[in-house]
Amino acid sequence: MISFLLRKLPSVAVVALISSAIAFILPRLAPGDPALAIAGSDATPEQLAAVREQMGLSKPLIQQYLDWMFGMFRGDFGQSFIMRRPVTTVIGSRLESTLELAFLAMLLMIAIGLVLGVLAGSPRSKWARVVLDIMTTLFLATPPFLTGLLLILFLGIFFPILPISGEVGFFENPWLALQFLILPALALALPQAAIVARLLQTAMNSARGEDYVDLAKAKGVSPGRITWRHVLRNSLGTAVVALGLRAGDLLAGAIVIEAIFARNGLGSLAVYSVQSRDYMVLQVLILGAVILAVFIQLFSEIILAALDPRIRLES
Amino acid sequence: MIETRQAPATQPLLRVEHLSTTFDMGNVSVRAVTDVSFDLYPGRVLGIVGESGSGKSVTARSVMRMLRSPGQVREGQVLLDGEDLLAIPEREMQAIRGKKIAMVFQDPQAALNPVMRVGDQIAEALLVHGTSAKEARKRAKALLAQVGIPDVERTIDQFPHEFSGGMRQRVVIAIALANNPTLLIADEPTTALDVTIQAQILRLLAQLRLELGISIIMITHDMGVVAELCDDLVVMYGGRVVEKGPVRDVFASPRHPYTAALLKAVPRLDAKGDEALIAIPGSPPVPLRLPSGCAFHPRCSHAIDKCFNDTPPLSSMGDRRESACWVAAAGGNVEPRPTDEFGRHRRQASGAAPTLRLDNVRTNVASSGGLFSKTPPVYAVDGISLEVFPGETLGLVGESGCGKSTLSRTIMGINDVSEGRIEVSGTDVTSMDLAARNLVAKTIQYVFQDPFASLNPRRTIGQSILEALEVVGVTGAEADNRVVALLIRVGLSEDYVSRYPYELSGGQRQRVGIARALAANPKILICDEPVSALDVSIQAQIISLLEELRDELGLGYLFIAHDLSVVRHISDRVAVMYLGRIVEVGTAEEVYGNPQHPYTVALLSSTPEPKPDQSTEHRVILTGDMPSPARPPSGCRFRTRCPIGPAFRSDREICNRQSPELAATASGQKAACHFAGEASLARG
Amino acid sequence: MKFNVLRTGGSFRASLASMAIAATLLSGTTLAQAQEHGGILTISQVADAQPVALLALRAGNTPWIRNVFETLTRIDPATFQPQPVLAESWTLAEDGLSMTIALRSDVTFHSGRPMTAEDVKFSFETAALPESTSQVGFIAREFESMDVVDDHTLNIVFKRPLSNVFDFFEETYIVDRDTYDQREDGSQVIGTGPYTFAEWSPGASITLKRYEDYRVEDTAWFDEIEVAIIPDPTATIAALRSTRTQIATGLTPRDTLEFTRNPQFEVVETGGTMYPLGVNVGIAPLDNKLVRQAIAYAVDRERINDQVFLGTGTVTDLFWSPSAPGYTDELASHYSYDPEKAKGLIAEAGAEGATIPIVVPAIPSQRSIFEIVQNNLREVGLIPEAVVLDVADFDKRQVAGDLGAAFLLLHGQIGFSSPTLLSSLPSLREGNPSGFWNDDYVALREAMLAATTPEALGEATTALTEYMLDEAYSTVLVQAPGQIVVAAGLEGVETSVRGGLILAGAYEE
Amino acid sequence: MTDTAPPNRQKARLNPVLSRYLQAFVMPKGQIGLGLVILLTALALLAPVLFPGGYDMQTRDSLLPASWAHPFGTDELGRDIFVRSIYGLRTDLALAATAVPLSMIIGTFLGLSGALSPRLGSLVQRALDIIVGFPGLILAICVVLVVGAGWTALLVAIVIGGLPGFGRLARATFLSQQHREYVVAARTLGVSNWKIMVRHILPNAIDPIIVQGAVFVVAAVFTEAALSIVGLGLQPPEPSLGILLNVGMRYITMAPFYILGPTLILVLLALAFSLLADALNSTVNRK
Repeated sequence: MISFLLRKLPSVAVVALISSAIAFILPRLAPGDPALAIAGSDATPEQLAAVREQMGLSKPLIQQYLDWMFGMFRGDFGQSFIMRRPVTTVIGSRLESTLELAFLAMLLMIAIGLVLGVLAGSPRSKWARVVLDIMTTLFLATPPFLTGLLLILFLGIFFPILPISGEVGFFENPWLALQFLILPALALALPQAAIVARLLQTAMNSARGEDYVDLAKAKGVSPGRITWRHVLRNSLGTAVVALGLRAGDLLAGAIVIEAIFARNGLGSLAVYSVQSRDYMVLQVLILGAVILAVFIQLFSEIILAALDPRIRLES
Repeated sequence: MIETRQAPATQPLLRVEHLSTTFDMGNVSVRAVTDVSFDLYPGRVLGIVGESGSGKSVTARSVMRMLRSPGQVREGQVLLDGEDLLAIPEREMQAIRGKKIAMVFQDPQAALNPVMRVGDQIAEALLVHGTSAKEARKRAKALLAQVGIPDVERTIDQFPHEFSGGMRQRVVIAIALANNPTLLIADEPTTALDVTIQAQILRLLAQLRLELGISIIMITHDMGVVAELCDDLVVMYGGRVVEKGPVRDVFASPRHPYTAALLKAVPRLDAKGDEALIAIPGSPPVPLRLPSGCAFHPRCSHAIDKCFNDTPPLSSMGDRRESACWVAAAGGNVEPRPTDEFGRHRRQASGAAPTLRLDNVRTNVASSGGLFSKTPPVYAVDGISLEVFPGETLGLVGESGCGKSTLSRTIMGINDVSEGRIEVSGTDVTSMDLAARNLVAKTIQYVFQDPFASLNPRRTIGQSILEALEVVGVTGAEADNRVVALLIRVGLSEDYVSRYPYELSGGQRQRVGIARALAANPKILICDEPVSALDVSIQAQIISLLEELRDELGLGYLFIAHDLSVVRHISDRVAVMYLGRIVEVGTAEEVYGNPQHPYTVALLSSTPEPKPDQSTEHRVILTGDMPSPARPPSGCRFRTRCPIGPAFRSDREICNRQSPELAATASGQKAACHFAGEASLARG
Repeated sequence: MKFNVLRTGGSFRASLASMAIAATLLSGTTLAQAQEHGGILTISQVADAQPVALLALRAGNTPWIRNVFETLTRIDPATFQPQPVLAESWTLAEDGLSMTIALRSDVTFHSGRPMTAEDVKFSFETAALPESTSQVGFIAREFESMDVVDDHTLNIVFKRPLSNVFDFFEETYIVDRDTYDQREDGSQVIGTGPYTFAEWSPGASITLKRYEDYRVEDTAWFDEIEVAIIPDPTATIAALRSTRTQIATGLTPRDTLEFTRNPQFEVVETGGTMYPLGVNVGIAPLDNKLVRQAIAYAVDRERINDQVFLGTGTVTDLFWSPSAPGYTDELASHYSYDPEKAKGLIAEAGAEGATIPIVVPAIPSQRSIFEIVQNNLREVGLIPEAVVLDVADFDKRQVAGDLGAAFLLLHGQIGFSSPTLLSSLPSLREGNPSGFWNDDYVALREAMLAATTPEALGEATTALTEYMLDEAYSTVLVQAPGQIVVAAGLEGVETSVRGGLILAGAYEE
Repeated sequence: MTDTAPPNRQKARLNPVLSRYLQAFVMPKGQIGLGLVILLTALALLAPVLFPGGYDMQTRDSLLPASWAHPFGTDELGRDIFVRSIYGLRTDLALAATAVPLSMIIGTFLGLSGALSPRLGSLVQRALDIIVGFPGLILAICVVLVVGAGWTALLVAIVIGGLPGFGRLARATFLSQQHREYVVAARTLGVSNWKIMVRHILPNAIDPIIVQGAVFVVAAVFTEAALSIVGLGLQPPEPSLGILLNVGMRYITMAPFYILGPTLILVLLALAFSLLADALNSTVNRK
């Protein structure tokens, strides 16, 4: 596994390098000026110019890029233009909120996805199958923000059971924190869970047609044992790949979900950074997201190899 | 044949009576099996023979009550020791499956759960029938040893993918034997295996029958396998039993035109090569559209009016023989009439320049690896030299993995040549640049193994052939005419131009594949297992077509196949390939008549022949499997399995050190063996 | 909205004044303080703190900054008269060209160092620098010199009489010159107020702690003030309802509507934003005064106030505060909704069917205002087109004065005196996006700046206002107050003239 | 020699590809999906006929609750939210109808580019991988900022957002097809790479791509809505479902129907295309 990771390292580095260049240049292509967030909208042009100078924005772009890159090798990810402290500190302070959301959403996604998938992929009455089918189709159809809105409307407004916006740190007050977390996490998890469930169902159905299931049956194995030992076990790989892919989507969805549920996580930090043109924060966030996506991919490959003895970790 | 065949016991172990199975597809009900009855007596091997769609596998699954949805047994009884398996609840059936009846499947690769250790898979068969886990593991080890898996302590905890195909089939058999069943149903257990491995498995089955007294139902399409292993025979066609009887008797005098034709359509290993095959016209019926009356009548050369409308019943034809044929019932002759026969004559190399010449070609098939990583080379083709002359057929024989397909792909430029050179019509095309590619494409064409895969399902037959014409610059009305001419040339009609591949049978598709290959007027066709995906009765048609075309158009063939009888039938010269190298090459008569390399001997000796009562005692059956080309053995590549090599004769250490050169032998052909000619065929 | 500012005037003033009085009364009695002194006060604000811009007005600073920092004087929201804070007294010279300020001698920074005249001088000089981005910095640039007479006396010489110097004092916090350059990351935000700036988690919260050595003992009632940064109004409302927040700032009338009817809360209207519609006088057909006037007549300001601000705003076409000298209702309603007149003017100018691109920042309230304006202009035969710009893009172009033909702006500067507004408002100052700058305008502005008495200022204001209304290059649509919700039980909450929360006298019942 | 063809010739000799897609509408899923799509499209197309007053009929009746006259109530400027939702649907469908095919075509081509040159193919794949790694909304926001808010920007953002999805599918097909015997057969015949891509690989990529297309319609509307929430959607006063949701969010406690209405329409839209995709998917895979 170590050697697998080592072998992957160069291509990860290439991806990171290219991404860093895009993450650096793309936000800067947009009109606007980070100095404005400091200078204010009613600043005079000379005030703005003075702030720009102070922020080092008048340096050539190449130099800014190289400063950033070399800084990162020394562990210095740069200073937020707006918040005037290390980007790592800024991101660190928002990490908890997003991690809590992502963690709970991930748990829900895995739990709901696997349960739905296994139920739908097992031979049962037509009626149950139709109900499950409708459920997955519905979840599949509604993207996270719609699910979020519906949850807000029904569980927050019409039947005010749960708080609809804001947050409380989990370690401050776990019970209250969970109340705030449950709706956004559900909103994020449901559509993804539906995708996982659907893929698992398909994988199980196709595994059911395999000869080894016939052989198991010919051995006299009971249907339940066939489902668990043979069908599900062989379909888990698909589920893992799906989960890996979905994990990325989960993070992307978190941006909108955080906006809708007014959570102060990395997603809202990213949006705020775009709006205030805090390039220093934004470029690290983008780069981080790309690298995270790559690692999730690698991670799911490793799990896949662990699940399926046929797969060896090669390039 | 193992002489343990006593007269049948009075009480059959398994009695299948009037079994009918249907598949309900929406509003149509397809009869896959109709009114099938047979008996299996204890300790005997019953062969069920038939082509695809004959209902032989459905019959087996009906017995096991393991029909895939929407299959359903409509009628009949399956009596195991007098108990009707079709009448008991599923839970009881579960207890019988694996305990009293066990099954072995065709594809051992697919039949083992890839993510479960083999030991656990064997143990599972015991666990579900009430054995303790500890006991089950002990028994699993014993079973593995019994089926001939070496180094059980280690291999028991391996995964199926770490086993070779033959070893996997042994594991499947071990699973089947776990609970000492009285009946073993083997569904084409050797079809997916190579000849040498097939011989191992057949020997194992025969041995088990002998030692354990187990009864076997052997489902196969291969008359050779039947002749070698079975006592009794059931021939199925179109979902019905058409002939039944002791193997010896049926082979000696078939009482159904289909059985008779089938026996004649298979090329024989011992044939001189100049007699024509008698092909059965048409193709086997699909269960959805069975012909009226006798299902075989559209292909039968003896059909009388009655055959068109009335289904013949199975009627007794003397001592334990039954046949379902109006003609036979009336005492008529059922031997096939030679239709349009081609007198074959061998051509000798005419001294003309070879159209294709390979000189010491090596091909690396290792993937190129990532951006920064280097993978060690794997030579699937490792120093091959051969020549194909105009109008001549060079047969290339070898088991799967020997590199024969890589070789053909290298010639076509799909794989890059790592070393050596390829000449086409005297021009060096090794570089495969544009000009070379064009020359290759014009001179050499390819006929693929799988006619299902080699035609684009979304393009009509006409479009597929037009494309080939377009490449050589034939367009417009001329091209359309050529398409029709080509179709007619391969025995199809103009109608096929606008059809899609799915509307054609396998044989028809292969004809299209040949037509497409002929579009560019090539001088050589590379035929890569062109008949192995086809039903036995169709194979003869395609072989005859190929021979016809060769004689008419003066084509040269590089004919690649694993089936030695087919190669013998069509080839002028034969090359035997093992692990990327040619081990023997010579005329068909030389190689088949007096093989010099021990591998050739083993191949020939392993091939089951449709002749009952042939002794199998002195067979040369290889042990083990072909090593991976990534890690070829030092010295002679065959030494690890060679019956006369250092594995058996420790003094022959030269084989470990030195790779033998392909050199002329006393009997004329060339062989690459330090002790050429030592091993020989011992035919009974 | 970027700014969250108080406006002066309106009915809320009385309530604030009475609260202030109550606070004064209570602060005299030590009874309440002795009882429940301590605890944590929780406040919410929408924007993050910007300690880097201490000397500029920022939405993220207004709720807390006046409790950490103090100014020389504070304008009384009731009387508009400067009241002493850090300055004990001040004397303006007869000619109005210099001022001598006597500072309190008992003031210490949170670092423990006594505040001296040098600190005041440093603060003023810093505010005058462009990088301070102070909106009132331009006033300090009219200082000829500043002399530190002694530790507690500062003498300032003006270049010319400065009627708005108290606007400068009001907005310029006295900062600690030793630590000013370490303020940016919030590690050293050192002032003289009753609370210290203890901790800042960007985007999350600010913690203020009682300054134990404040010059008046027990001024700070609470041990701690926790300022939560909640950008989303819905979340703010939820926090209020669940009492996780006791004071919510930065809300809009729509958000606070439900609290006006709830006895558990008090809604305080404080500060606010003016929303002008500007046009570029250099771009046809807006170079025609008649078209500009027509546009001003065409807009239904009442409807904007009702539908966008739920009737909480002041319908006016003027930039000035209603309490400013020279502000008259007649002038304020000069451009009352009159589509017929607008049509006539457009016909007269021959501009029927002219396309008017209007630049709008991507802010929900601006979008709504635009939709009404667009509807209104269509009615009178013009074709308005939206050009929505991202806020950062919009701001950049506003600073550069480059917003195209027409534009909807917003200025959170309510509370400044009219002369200050002349130079601080991007819509009015030199380089304004209307491209409006001529000798008549300059002369009228100068007259207003030169006025030293309220009467003179009133006259000059009226003259300039009439000229501006006639030219119609930028007319206000509505002045809307910001909203603060205070939970019941919390007394003594004060606000500054421009909306800063003053919690020195706040206590819990 | 006469080898009889299995007599399974189709009654109507339609293009088998087309007839296969039509089979999707035989199953109930497909019928409901198609029905919904037709209903919604008809509503959108006929909006100017059904509601000739247009989407910007401002009145003084702000934020009326839902009633028969105004099924979803009125918005802050007194406009009927139902009418605006239908016009919003019109906007979104128009956007999707433009962006989805564009993204599909470009993405498919990019994914298949490996058929022209393996190096180009893996290069494109890398590029698409990077796009995938980008946080989706941030990429869209940057694109909109660079292009300038409005229809074009939305279009570009949606198209780019869809590229990796289509590209990966097309590439997966390419990778699985390139070693298929009929592709190899064409290559041995000497057919050019370009023709192999168009004739042999593309037709096999179309099935999954069409299914993905139906799925992506929902994603396209999602992108529009998400951008609107950040304030970078379409220009006022033209409504889109995203803008309605964005503004409606601000009135969620006062007028829940403001948001419920457009949400329901979006759910219907999403359901319609999801069912359609599902039905297509199962017919396509049935083969």
